[in-house]
Amino acid sequence: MLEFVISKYNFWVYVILMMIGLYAMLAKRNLVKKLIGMNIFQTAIILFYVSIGVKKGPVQVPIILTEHGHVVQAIRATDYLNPLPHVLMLTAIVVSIATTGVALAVLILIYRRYQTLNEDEILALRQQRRETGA
Amino acid sequence: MLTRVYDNLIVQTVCRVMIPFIQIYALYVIAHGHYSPGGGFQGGVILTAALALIFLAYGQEPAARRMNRRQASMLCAAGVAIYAGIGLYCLLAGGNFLDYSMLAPLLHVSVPRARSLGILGVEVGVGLAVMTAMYSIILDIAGNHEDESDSDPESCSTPKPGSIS
Amino acid sequence: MKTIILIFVVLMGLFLLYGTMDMPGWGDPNSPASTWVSPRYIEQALEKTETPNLVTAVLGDYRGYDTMGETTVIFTAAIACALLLRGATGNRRKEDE
Amino acid sequence: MVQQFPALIVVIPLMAALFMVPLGYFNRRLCHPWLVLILAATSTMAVGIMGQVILHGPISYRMGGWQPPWGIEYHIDQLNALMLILISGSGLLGAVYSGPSFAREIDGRQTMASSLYLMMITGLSGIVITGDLFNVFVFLEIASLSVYGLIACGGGDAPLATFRYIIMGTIGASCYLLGVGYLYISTGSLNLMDLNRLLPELYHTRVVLTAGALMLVGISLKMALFPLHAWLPEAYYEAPSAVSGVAAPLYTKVAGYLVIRIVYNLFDFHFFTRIFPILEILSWLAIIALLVGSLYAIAQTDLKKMLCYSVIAQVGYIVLGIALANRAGFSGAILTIINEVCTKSCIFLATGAIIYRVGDSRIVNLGSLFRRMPITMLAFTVGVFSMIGIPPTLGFFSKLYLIFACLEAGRWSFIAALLLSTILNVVYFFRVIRVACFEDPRPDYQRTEPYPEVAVEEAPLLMLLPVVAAAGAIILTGLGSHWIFLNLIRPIIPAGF
Amino acid sequence: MLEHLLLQTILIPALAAPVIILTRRAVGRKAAWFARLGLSYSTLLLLFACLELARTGAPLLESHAFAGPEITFNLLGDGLSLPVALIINLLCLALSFYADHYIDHRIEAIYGEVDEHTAIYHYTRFYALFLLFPTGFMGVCFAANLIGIYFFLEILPLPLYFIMAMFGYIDRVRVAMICLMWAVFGAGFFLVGSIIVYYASGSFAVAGIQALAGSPAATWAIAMFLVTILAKMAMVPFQVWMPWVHAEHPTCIAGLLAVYANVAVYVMLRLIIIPLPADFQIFSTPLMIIALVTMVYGALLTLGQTDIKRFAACSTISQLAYSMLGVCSMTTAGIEGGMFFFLAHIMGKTIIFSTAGIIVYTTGIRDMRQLGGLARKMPLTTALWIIGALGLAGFPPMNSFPAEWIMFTGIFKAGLVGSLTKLVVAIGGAAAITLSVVYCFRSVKIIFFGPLSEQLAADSHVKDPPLSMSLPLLGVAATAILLGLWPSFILDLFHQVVGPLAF
Repeated sequence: MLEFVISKYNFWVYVILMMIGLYAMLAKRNLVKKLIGMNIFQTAIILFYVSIGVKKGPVQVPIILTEHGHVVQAIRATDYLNPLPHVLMLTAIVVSIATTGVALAVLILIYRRYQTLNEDEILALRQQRRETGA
Repeated sequence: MLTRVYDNLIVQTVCRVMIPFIQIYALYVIAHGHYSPGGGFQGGVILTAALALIFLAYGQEPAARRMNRRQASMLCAAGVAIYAGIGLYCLLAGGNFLDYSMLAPLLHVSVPRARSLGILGVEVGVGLAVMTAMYSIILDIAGNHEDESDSDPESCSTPKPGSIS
Repeated sequence: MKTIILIFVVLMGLFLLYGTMDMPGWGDPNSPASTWVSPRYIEQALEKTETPNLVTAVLGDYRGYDTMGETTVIFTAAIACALLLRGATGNRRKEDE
Repeated sequence: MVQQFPALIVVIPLMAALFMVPLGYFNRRLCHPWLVLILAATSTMAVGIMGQVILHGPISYRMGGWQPPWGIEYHIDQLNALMLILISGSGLLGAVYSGPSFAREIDGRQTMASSLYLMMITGLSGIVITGDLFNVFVFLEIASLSVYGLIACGGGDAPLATFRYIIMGTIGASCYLLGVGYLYISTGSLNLMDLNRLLPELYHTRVVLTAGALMLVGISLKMALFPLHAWLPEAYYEAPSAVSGVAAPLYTKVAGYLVIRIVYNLFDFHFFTRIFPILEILSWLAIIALLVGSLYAIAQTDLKKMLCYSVIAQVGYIVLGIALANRAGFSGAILTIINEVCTKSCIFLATGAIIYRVGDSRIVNLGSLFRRMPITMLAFTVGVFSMIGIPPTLGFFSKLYLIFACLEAGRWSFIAALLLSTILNVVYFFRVIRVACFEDPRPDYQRTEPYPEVAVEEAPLLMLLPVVAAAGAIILTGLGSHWIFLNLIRPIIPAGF
Repeated sequence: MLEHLLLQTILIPALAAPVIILTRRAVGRKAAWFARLGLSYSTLLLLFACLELARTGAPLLESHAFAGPEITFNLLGDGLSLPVALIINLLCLALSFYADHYIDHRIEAIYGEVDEHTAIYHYTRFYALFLLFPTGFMGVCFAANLIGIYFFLEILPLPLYFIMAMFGYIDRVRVAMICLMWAVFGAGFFLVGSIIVYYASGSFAVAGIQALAGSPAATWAIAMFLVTILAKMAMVPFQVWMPWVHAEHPTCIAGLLAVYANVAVYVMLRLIIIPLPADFQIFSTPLMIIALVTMVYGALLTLGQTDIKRFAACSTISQLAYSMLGVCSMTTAGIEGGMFFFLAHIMGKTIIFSTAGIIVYTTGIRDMRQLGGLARKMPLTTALWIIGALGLAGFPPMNSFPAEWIMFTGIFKAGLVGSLTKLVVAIGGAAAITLSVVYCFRSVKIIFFGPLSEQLAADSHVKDPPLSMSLPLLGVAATAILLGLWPSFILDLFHQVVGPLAF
């Protein structure tokens, strides 16, 4: 068990981080906190992916060493980190930012309409408006 | 409604000094993405940071004078269009979509070099798109929507009071 | 309610960890992720694209289509924000209900 | 040129969306014709792709000329081509419709809305055409972001509904992404065909099991399958008519398509029936969904909200077909997808036309609409018949296949549930028809909306045409259901049934 | 002209309906003539086909592709379906004339004084919907594919629903919904039954049902079909909807409603008894008991009615059970008699109901107790009602007399060679006829004889209706009498199909 924890602690970290985010998304009543939870949640996934790319040992970052356009040493796959997860995560980061941006815009609209960002207050307000409106 | 007064001399001066360096660095990050960590996205975000600094230090209007929302949207579209346009050119030249080797006859270079240049081209597109998109989002979210002198008079009717600033 | 959510979240976490039990250890150079698709990128990308930064090569060329999608995503976000916040006080439905 | 259609069908709407921004700043009136033009072109290309697939078999298209699994590959078979036709066809109807709808509901912001509309079509087409799991995620996000924006601009309580949608949608997409990550770490590949080849050796590992569950849960969230459905009704209810008229038919069905791909093409379905029997659970959830959705729909007093709950019920049909895992079930699921797209387009667009004229969609206010909007209501009735499953509409044939599937699987109780849900459908739809047909308009009804006073008469031509076209499609697909089965479904039925 | 004869009879009414809607602006009220002409034409076609069949004995077979090889649109016109279709079409034709005045009266009663444009709108709407009835009935008669029959059975409730909800009486919309729900309920079971057949035999063709013989699937399929048939026929556990529906609908479709319910007997014969006689044996006795119970129940219910429309409605319940009893007796004579009684009943019911409609139309009164002595003021109406009542009670020279005679011959035969229960049922059934005799003549006495109330005597509107209302009914009555005198025309045709079966 201990070995399992130690050899794979990257997974433990990402799971814990992800659950913090998920909890915030589901349990918090403030919409901004939910949004922050969403960011943590997405960050956890990014962490997970990036940790896939790691190789232990004498390994380079995935930039091939060149001098004046010539390769310094023979390229071996085991010498460099796996570039693919990084590529994927660059995309995922952008997606996360874009989502956050749209969510913030929506939050502004919500604030304009209800003058609050607390979900309970919003629901109460909406109920009240519905009763008076109908 | 809070009105902020943008008169902090120290901040403004530091920004004025910093911004050119930030922008140069951003261009470096984009252009040198082939050889070191970096690329269009990272460089584009740094460019946005420069614009955001202007926004923070001088306020919305001076920032919008440099680039307003309308220009930002159009440039953003242009950035994506550069990317997709390169892809489409490859398609029209007879290859598959985004097959940069089709650029080789156009540029008179070898196929691997054409691919490298193709990557550079799309990175520039990404950088432009990311910079303007982030800047546009910042203007929309953080702007107070009252000095909309730059925007389309048709599409922007009177702003609503009570928005956050 | 919060307790239920907490229990749910913990269960979800345990489920995810359960899935990781069969995964290769952290940094294992012989994991499938490091031995199937990616070696080809490392070995051939420089020759094929003249780009030493493999991340850029894969990002811009091998998976260039994903990156175009990424750029599109941020454009979409910008347009969505513009749609929502620019002149958002026009003719709105049910505004004063 | 024809062999480039797979790339163009995604890129053309994308480029058009980019061009929409300067075009709209130049003259906003040009946006609508441009939108229609582009979607007409896309529809033509979709039909072209379908023709090619039928004539020459599946198409493989390599992005950037890279060989899979290193590059991104399109692998297009009949199902992809079918989904493309549905998306671009429904998108075209919505585009024609969006002219008056946007002018009424979000006047002054047509430029951005039209641009986002094209982005939505881009995203959806991208999801259904690609053969790369991560690429699916990217396009899923394009489609989601654009629909978030389009829904939130509906005004009223739309932003709150959108925010919930964003939270749920992000959890769903992230679960999917995590599932893809689990698959990647255990195989090293992201290509669907490649994974299908690699995975069978790993079926007994815990990581693949978790990955399958995560992907299904993520897509179920996007699909609004029963316990995860809460976000959907409000979001589609608050959206502008043209948006709900396209999003409601398409989004849940594209998610249904993804479930089909995951269950049958990514994994072998035996994995889900023998090693990890999640299909059993899914089938029960589907049954609950179709009953609960119908019951909720009966409880509604607002037509548009009722339709939203009926979307949830219909998701149940699709999932049921998939989960029964036999020939008839597979065919039934695909037929239900086709039927749902046609029917929900027809009904939602007709409802939008009603709101456009009446200013309201509460059922009590729809009195004597058959008299005042005869063509719209006729098309609406055709849609209702298809929902209920009266031949010769496609709804009947899709239900028939589902019942065959239940028989083949020996699930008599499911047949009972299907018939019960049909009766519930009759109950809630005929309530609308009854009011529209036999009741007079309420004399004390006051327009509370900020709309200008308009006469309640037939909808404008641009709104009427799509509604009628969708109704025609329902009948045509119904009459051609056997052709669809022979040419589109039979070639892709997975081996092993 | 004679190619695709059966298809023509289905399509002509279906096509005439949109023509009416499209031309109503141009020709106004005359658009209804499209319906009448179309129905006349198809009636002539069917009459021709019947005569031809009687001469040659060769059934008509038409195959049309529909949705692939499984779900076809094959049509079969044999000795069973053609006469049934002929009589139904004749009734539709008669009612299309009868409805002319009546529907105007309903429009005025429901929608008040309306301008000509609105009146035409309602008027043509009625005729367009009305034409769905012949379409559906012809389809049910001729379809040789289970899905085809299902389709037409599903079509039938629609005009019923809409016409009832638009032109019916007080509680019309709610009652229309009840009717629709029962129809959907039945249709669901029918679909399940069809699917069982498909599952067991690999085809939806009616001819393929035989393949099920002897298997447990046959029993299940029969059970499913029977639920539909019992619900449609308002047999005892499912009878609740019938009095409601019959009481509230406009009387110009009353005869068709009786057909709608009674055509289930035909479906039962076609789908269950002919292909699966052995498997049906176990259902025979219980069904006969149910039929007897329904007969007695319906007759007693009728005796208790005071509402003139409910009177006719409740008698329908009782009369439907007769044909059920005959067909379930599983003897050649019983089946032929039962089917012939079906035809006799729908004709008699059309006459009675339409006459009731005339009475309501002229007097505006539905309560029989307030009527009386009308014979003096409305002699023709009285004659029509008496003819109808004779028909219901099974007196010569009406066609129900030979029908009951033959039918009970068959039923008694079944009772004598079969179990004691069947014999008891047969005796009970014969005894129950007396009940119908009683309620028929009671109604004649109450409505048309006795003292005339002052109010009615003073009302100048109370007189025989215009000829366009009574002539079609007289035509139906004449046909009924003709068939009563010459039953072999139809019975011979039936015998072509039923005779060769070994019972």
